[in-house]
Amino acid sequence: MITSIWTWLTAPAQWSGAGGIPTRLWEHIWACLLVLVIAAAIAWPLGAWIAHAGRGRWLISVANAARAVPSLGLLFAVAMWMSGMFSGSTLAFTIPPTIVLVILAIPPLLAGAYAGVHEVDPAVRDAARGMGMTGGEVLRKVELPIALPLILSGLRSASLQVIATWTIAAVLSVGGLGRYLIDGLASADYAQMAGGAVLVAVLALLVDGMLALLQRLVVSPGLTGRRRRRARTGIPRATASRPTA
Amino acid sequence: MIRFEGVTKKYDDSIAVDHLDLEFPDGAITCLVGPSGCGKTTSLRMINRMIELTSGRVTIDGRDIRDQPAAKLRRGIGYVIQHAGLFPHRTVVDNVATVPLLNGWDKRKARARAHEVLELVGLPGNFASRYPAQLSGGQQQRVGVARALAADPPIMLMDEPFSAVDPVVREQLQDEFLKLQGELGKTIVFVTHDIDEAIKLGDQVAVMRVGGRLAQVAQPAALLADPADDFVADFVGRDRGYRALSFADTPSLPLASEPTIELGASVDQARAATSDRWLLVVQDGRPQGWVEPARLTGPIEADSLHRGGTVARVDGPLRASLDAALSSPARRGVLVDHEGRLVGTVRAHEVLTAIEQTDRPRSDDEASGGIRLGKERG
Amino acid sequence: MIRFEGVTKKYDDSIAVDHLDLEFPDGAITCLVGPSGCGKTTSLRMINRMIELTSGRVTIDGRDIRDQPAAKLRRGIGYVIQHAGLFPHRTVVDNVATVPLLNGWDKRKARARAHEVLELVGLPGNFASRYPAQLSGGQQQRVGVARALAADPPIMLMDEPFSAVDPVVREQLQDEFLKLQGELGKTIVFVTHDIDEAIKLGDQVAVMRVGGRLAQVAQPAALLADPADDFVADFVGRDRGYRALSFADTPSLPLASEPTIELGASVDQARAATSDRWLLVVQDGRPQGWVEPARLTGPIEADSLHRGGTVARVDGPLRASLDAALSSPARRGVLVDHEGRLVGTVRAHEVLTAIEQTDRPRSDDEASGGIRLGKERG
Amino acid sequence: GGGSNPMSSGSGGGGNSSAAAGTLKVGAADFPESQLLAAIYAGALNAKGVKASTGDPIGAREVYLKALNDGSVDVVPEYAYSLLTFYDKSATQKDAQSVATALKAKLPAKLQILNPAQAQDANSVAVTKETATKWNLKTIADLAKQSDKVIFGAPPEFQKREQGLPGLKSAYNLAPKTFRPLKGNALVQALKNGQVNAANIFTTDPSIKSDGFVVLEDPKHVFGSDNVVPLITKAKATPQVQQVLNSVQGKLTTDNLAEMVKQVVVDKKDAGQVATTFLKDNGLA
Amino acid sequence: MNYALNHFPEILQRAGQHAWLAGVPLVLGLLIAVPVGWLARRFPKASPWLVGGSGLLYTIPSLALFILMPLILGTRILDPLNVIVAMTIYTLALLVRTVVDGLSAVPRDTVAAATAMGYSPVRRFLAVDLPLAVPVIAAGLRVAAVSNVAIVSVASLLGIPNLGFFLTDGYQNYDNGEIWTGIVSCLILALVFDLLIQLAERLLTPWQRVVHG
Ligand SMILES: Nc1ncnc2c1ncn2[C@@H]1O[C@H](COP(=O)(O)OP(=O)(O)OP(=O)(O)O)[C@@H](O)[C@H]1O
Ligand SMILES: Nc1ncnc2c1ncn2[C@@H]1O[C@H](COP(=O)(O)OP(=O)(O)OP(=O)(O)O)[C@@H](O)[C@H]1O
Ligand SMILES: [Mg+2]
Ligand SMILES: [Mg+2]
Repeated sequence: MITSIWTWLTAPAQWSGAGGIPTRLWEHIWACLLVLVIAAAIAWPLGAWIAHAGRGRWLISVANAARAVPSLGLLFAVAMWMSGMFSGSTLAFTIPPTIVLVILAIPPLLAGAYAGVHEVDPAVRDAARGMGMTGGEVLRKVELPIALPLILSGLRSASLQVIATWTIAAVLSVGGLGRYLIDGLASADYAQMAGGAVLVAVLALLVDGMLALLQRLVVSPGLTGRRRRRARTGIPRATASRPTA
Repeated sequence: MIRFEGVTKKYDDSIAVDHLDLEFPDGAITCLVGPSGCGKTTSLRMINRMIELTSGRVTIDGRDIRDQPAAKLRRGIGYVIQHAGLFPHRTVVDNVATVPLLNGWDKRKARARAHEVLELVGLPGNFASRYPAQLSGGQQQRVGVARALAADPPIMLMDEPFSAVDPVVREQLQDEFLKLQGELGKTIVFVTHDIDEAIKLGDQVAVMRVGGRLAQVAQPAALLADPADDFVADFVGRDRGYRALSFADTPSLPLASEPTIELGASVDQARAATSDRWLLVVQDGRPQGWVEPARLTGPIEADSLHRGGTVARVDGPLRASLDAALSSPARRGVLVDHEGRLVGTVRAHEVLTAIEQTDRPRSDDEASGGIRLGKERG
Repeated sequence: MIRFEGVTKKYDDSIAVDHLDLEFPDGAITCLVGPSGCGKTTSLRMINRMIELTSGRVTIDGRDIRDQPAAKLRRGIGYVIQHAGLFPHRTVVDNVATVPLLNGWDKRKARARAHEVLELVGLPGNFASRYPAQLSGGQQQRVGVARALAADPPIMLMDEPFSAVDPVVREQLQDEFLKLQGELGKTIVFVTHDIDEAIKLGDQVAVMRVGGRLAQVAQPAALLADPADDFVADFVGRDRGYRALSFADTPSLPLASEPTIELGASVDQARAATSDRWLLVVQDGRPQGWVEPARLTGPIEADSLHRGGTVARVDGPLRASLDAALSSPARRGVLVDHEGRLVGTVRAHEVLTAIEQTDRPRSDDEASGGIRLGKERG
Repeated sequence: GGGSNPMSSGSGGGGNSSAAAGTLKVGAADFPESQLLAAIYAGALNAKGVKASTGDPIGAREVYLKALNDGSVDVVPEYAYSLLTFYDKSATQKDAQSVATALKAKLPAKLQILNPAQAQDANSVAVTKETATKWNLKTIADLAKQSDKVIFGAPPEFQKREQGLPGLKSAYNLAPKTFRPLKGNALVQALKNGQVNAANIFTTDPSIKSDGFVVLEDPKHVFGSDNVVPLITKAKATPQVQQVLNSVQGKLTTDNLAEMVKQVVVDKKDAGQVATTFLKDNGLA
Repeated sequence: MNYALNHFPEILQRAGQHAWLAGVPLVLGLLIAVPVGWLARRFPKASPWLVGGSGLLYTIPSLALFILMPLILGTRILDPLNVIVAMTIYTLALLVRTVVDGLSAVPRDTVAAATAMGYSPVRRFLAVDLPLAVPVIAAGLRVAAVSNVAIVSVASLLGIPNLGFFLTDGYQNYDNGEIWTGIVSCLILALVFDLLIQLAERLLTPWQRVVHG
C-alpha cells in the first residue's frame, strides 16, 4: 500500500496540469489563506474588544457553542441556500464553502483573542493605566503584545481546522487537495485518496510548524518559558481553542 | 501638597472611604495603614483617578485633580503596586522607559534615563536587558520603583510595594527606599498594612479603620507614645515604649572610656589590660567583641570572641544605645562613631536617665501642629 | 532522638546540605533557621526520606531511617507544610483521618480520632464536614497540624507552617502550638526563616548558612546573648539585648503602689487623688490609661485617656516590664496580675537593676551542656 | 460489537459487518434510484421471508464493489452495460441480451448477476434548452465542437470511466474546458443555473422532463443500454433469493422506475414507502 | 421540521449510532490518555514528546484519517471500527495534553503532603492526583466530546451510518429540512454529551461546588 501511495505521489502526471499536485496545493493554500484573513479581520478585533470592554461576553459563549455544528452540514446547508445566487458563475462553487469556513474559523480566533487579552494580569493593566496610558494605548502597547501567545495559538487551531475542512469542502466541487480524497473515494482509487490524505496531513503539519516558528519569532521572550527563572505553575492551557473538523 | 477634603467613595453596597480629610505634605512620606479592607488602596487610587471619588474633593497644590484629563494627570504621578505589575513582554529597561516614551521623549533619551534610574535603585546594568520573569521578587520591586521614578514625577503613590517579598529583602528595600527618598525628596503616599513598615518609613502615619474612616494621623513617634484610642493602640502593638526610643532626639550620653585590646594580643597582654571581668577587643579602633581575660587560654582570636553585644552609633537613636548596654556581657554598651570606631561605653542606667530627660512627644501638641519634615533615619 | 551524622545532600550542580551533624532531642522543639536556600527544607525532608541523602546517616532512636520502606517510615512521622497542603477534595475530617486510614484503621475509628484531634487544635466540630476551601488560612493551618497529629506520631516535621498567614493569626497559632506541645511533648523539627519565630518556639535553635552548613546550634537565649560569629549575629538581628529579656528569669521587682482614680470621676476627684503630674485611671481595678489632672476640663472619659503605656504581667518577662516603664508617660510601668488587675508600678531603673541581677547565659556553658527541655514560655 | 452496540440492532445497520448472521445486506450506490431499487429488493425479500436489510448509500461503483467483495454488503442493484464496461473497457456489445452474456463471462468468480429487468436507465449528456439552441446541438459530436467552452458537470468517477470522459474523448473528441465534480441534485441545479453547461444525467432523471433538459444523441454508443440487474455474491444467492429477486426484475419497467424516481426526488416521498407501494401494486408483497 | 417529525425513529436510531461512534472513543481515549499523562508527568524529559506527539495527530484531517484507517488496520471499508479508532486518536490528541495540564494543576504542596503521609506512588496517584485533576480533565473531555460529535458526521461520506447521513442525503436530495435535521440532531447530541460530562464532573468533585457556592 505504501508503495502504491508512493507511486501515486511520484508519478509525473501528478505534478502537472489542472489536476496536478502543485495546482491543487496552491488552490488549497490560497483558499485557506483567504478564509483566515477574513475570519481574523472579524474575530480578532471583536475578541479583543470584548475582553477589553468586558461587554458582549455571550458572543464568546455563542462562538464556542458553534464549534459543535458539524461542518459538513453547514457546508451543504449554505451551498443549497446559495445555489441559485450566482447563476452562470463559478463563484457559486467557491463562495459557500468560503463563508462556511469563515464561520468555522471565527470561534478559535475569537477565543484566542479574547482569552489572550482577558488573561492579562490585572496588575499589569492597572500599572499601565496608572502610568497614564489611554485605553487605546493600554490595548496596543500592553494587552495585545501580552495576548499574542494565545492569539497565535488560536490562529494555529483555526488554520488546522480550515485546512482540514477545506478538504471536506471538495464535496462542493471546489479545488484543493480534498479533490484527491473525494474523487479517489468516488472511483475507489485508494492510492489517490491515501496520497491526498498524506498531502493534507503534511500541509497541516507544515503550516502548524511555521506558525509555531512565527510564534517564537514575534512573541516576546519575556512571555515564553524560554527565559524563565522558575517553572511556571501549572496553569491549564486554554484547551478550549481546538479545531473540530 | 495633596489634600483630601471630605472625600467619600461609595460602592453600590458599601462605603469604602468615608469623609476623609487628610493632607500629604510635600517632600514627605505619608503612610496609610489599617486593617484589610479599610480603604487604603481606594484612597490612594483616588489620587490618580484610577478610582473616581463619589463626593468631596482632592487637590494637588490647590488644583482639583479633575481639572485635567486622567491620563495626563497620571503621567505626572508615579505609581508602584504590590506585585510591581511589570510588563512581562518588555525588558527591564523598556519597562522603565515607558513613561518617558509616553511623554514623547525619543527612544534614546528615554533609555538613557531608564539606565540612570535603574542605577539609582541599585540594579546593575546587566539587568537592563532581562525580562521581568528573570528577576527575583525583590529585583522586580526595584524595577517597579524605577519605572515609577523614571519621569521624575513630584508625587509617588505606592501600594504595599514591598509586601510580596520576604522579610530580609523587604528590610533591604525599605532602607534603600529611605536613602533614595533622602536624595529625591518626593511627595510620597505609601500604603501598607504593616505598622512597623509605616513607622519606619513614614514622616507621617495615617491609621484608618474599617469603614474608611481616619483613626489617627500623627508622626510615628507620637503614634507610639500616644495612640488615640484602643483600636490604634492595639494596631500599633507591643513594645511601643522601646520602639518609640527610635525617635527620641539623641541627647549627649555620659561616655566612659573603655580599656581595649587588639585582636591577636596574648593572654598576658589581655590580663594586664583590665581589672574588669570583661575586656573589649578592637581592631583598627573598631570593636570586635568581648573576651574574659581570666578564661583565655591563648592569643585572642576571632573565634574566641563573645559577640553578644550590639554596637550603637553615638549619634544614633537611644534605642540602639540602650540595646547595646543591655546586650553587652560587660553591661557596658559600646558606642562608635560614623566610621565604626570606638568612642566609649555607656551603662544602661545612664541611657535610661538620658531617656527620662528627653521630652516625651505630646499627642495634643502634635495633632494640631504641622508635620516636621525630613525624618531622622535611625 | 533524631540524629544527623555527617549528612550531605548534593544536587547536580550544588550542595544543598553539607556534612550536617545535629541532634534533635526527644520531646523538644528544634528550630532550623537560616536565609533562603540554606538547606532547611532539604534537611527536614531528608528525615522522612522525601529527599534521599547523598552521604552520611540519619538515625531515629539509633535506627537508620533507610532500614524501613519510605512509605512506612513516613506514616510514623507527622509533616506540616507552609500552605497546609490539605487535600482540597476531601472534607476536613477526612483530611485528618488520612494517616489512620492508611495505617489500616477502620473508617469509624479513624473519623472518631480525627474529631478528637480537631478539637485538640481548637476547631469546633462543625468544621469537620467542610472542605478546605471553606476555611480561613489560619484554620487551614490548624487542620494541617491536626492531620499530622492524627496518627499520634512521636515526631513532627514542620516546614514554615505559619508563614502563609498574617502576623496576628500567626502569633495566635504559635501560642496555641506551644500550648499543645506542652501537653503532647512531641519531638518536633520546625523550619522557619523568621528568627523571631525560632526564638519564640524553639527549645533549641539551629542556624544554618547558605551552602548548607551549620552556623550555630544553641538555646534561644544563648543565641541572642552570644552569637557564634558575625553571620549569626547579623541574622539574629538588632535589639538582641532587649529581645533576650524575654528569656530572663523573672525576679521579684520592687513594686510601688500607685494612686488611681476610677473612670468617670470628676476633675476635682482627680486633682485630689495625686500630687503627681500623671494619674492612673482604672475600672474594676484594671488600668485603662493615664490622665493629667491639671489639664482635665471635665469628668474622666475614655476619650481623654492617654493610652501610650503598655501593661505588663507581674510574673511576665522583664522585657514587658521594661517596656511598660519606658512607654508610660508617667515613667512608671504598670504591672498587673493574671486577671489584668493593677498590682503596682515599677520604674525603668528598677527593672534595669533587676535585669543586672539576673545571670546572663554563658555561651561556653551552654554550647557544651545538654539542652534543658520544657521551654519556659514567657 | 457487543450487545450494547446500537448499530447491531435495527434495520439501518445494513452496511454493518456485525448485522445478524443470515440477514441479506442490500447495498446501494449514492444516488436516489439505486437506493430505491435497494429498498424494493429488500422489501420483496422480507415479504417472502428472507431477512434483508438496507444500509446507507455507499458511494460509486468503485466503492460498493469493494464492499461487496469484502462482504460488507451481499447484493446491490446494478446496471448491466456500465458494469460490463467497468470490467471490460473495450466491450462492444450493445443489446441487452449480449451484454448480459458478456457480463457473466467477465464477472469475478465470487459474484453473479440475476435476470436483467426490462427497465433501462442509461447515462447521458444533457444540456439546457437554451444551450442546445444557442450552440445548435443535437448530438454529442456537436457539443465536442464547442469543447473549449464546455463546463462539464458529472460525478467525480466520470473522469476516469470508460462510460465517461475517456469514452467521450475517444469517440467524439469531446474535451471539456472545465470539469466540475458534482452529483445528484446539485448537478441538476448547477446545470439549471448555468454554472455548468453540460452534464452527465441519468435518462430516468425526472429533471429532464421537469426542467426541459435536452439529452444529446449518442450515435457512437459511448453509453450503452443499461438494464437494471441485481449483482449478488454467489454464496448468498440461494434459489429462494434468486427467485424473489427475479420476480421483482420481471416487474421493473423503464416507465415505472422513472415514475418512482420522480416520486422520491421531486415529490420528496420516502424511498421505502415508494418501494412498498410498488411491491403491493405488483403483487410482490 | 416536517422531515424531523416524519423520521423520528430513524433520527433516534442514527443518534444512537452517532453517540456510539463519538462516545466509545471518548472513553477509550480517556483510558489511554490517563496513563500516558501519568508517564509524561513521571518522566519530564519524555513529556514534550508525548504531549507534542499526540497533539500532532490532531493535524491530520478527519476525512484523511478515516480513509487511511482501513489501510492501517486492515479492516473492511465499512467497518465502524475505522471510525472508532480514528476518533480515539483525535480524543487522545486532545486529552493527553489535558491530563498533563490537569495533573500539573494539582498543588505541589498537596502532593508533597500526600507523599509525606506515606502514600505509595500508585495509591497517591489514584487517591489524590487524579481526583484533583478531574475539573481540568472534564473541561478537556467536553471539548473532545463536542468535537467528536461534529467529526463523526464526516464518516457518512464513506457510508458509515450516523447522523451525518441526513447531511449527505439531504444534500443529494436538496432537502433543506433533512440537512437541518442532521445539523440540529448533531447539536443536541453534542449538548447531551456536554451535560453528561458536566454531571459526571459534579458528582466526582463535590468540593468544587462548595467553593463556588
Ligand atoms: N469595585 C468594588 N466594588 C465594591 N466594593 C469594593 C470595590 N473595591 C473595593 N471595595 C470595597 O471597598 C473597601 C475598601 O477596599 P480597599 O481595597 O481600599 O481596602 P484596602 O485597605 O486597600 O485593603 P487591603 O489591605 O486588603 O488591600 C473594601 O471593603 C472593599 O471590599
Ligand atoms: N531539586 C533540586 N535540584 C537542584 N537544586 C536544588 C533542588 N532542590 C533544592 N535545591 C537547592 O538546594 C538548596 C537548598 O534548598 P532548600 O529548599 O533546602 O532551602 P531552604 O533553606 O528551605 O530555603 P527557603 O527558605 O527558600 O525555603 C538551594 O540552593 C536550592 O536551590
Ligand atoms: Mg489594598
Ligand atoms: Mg524551604
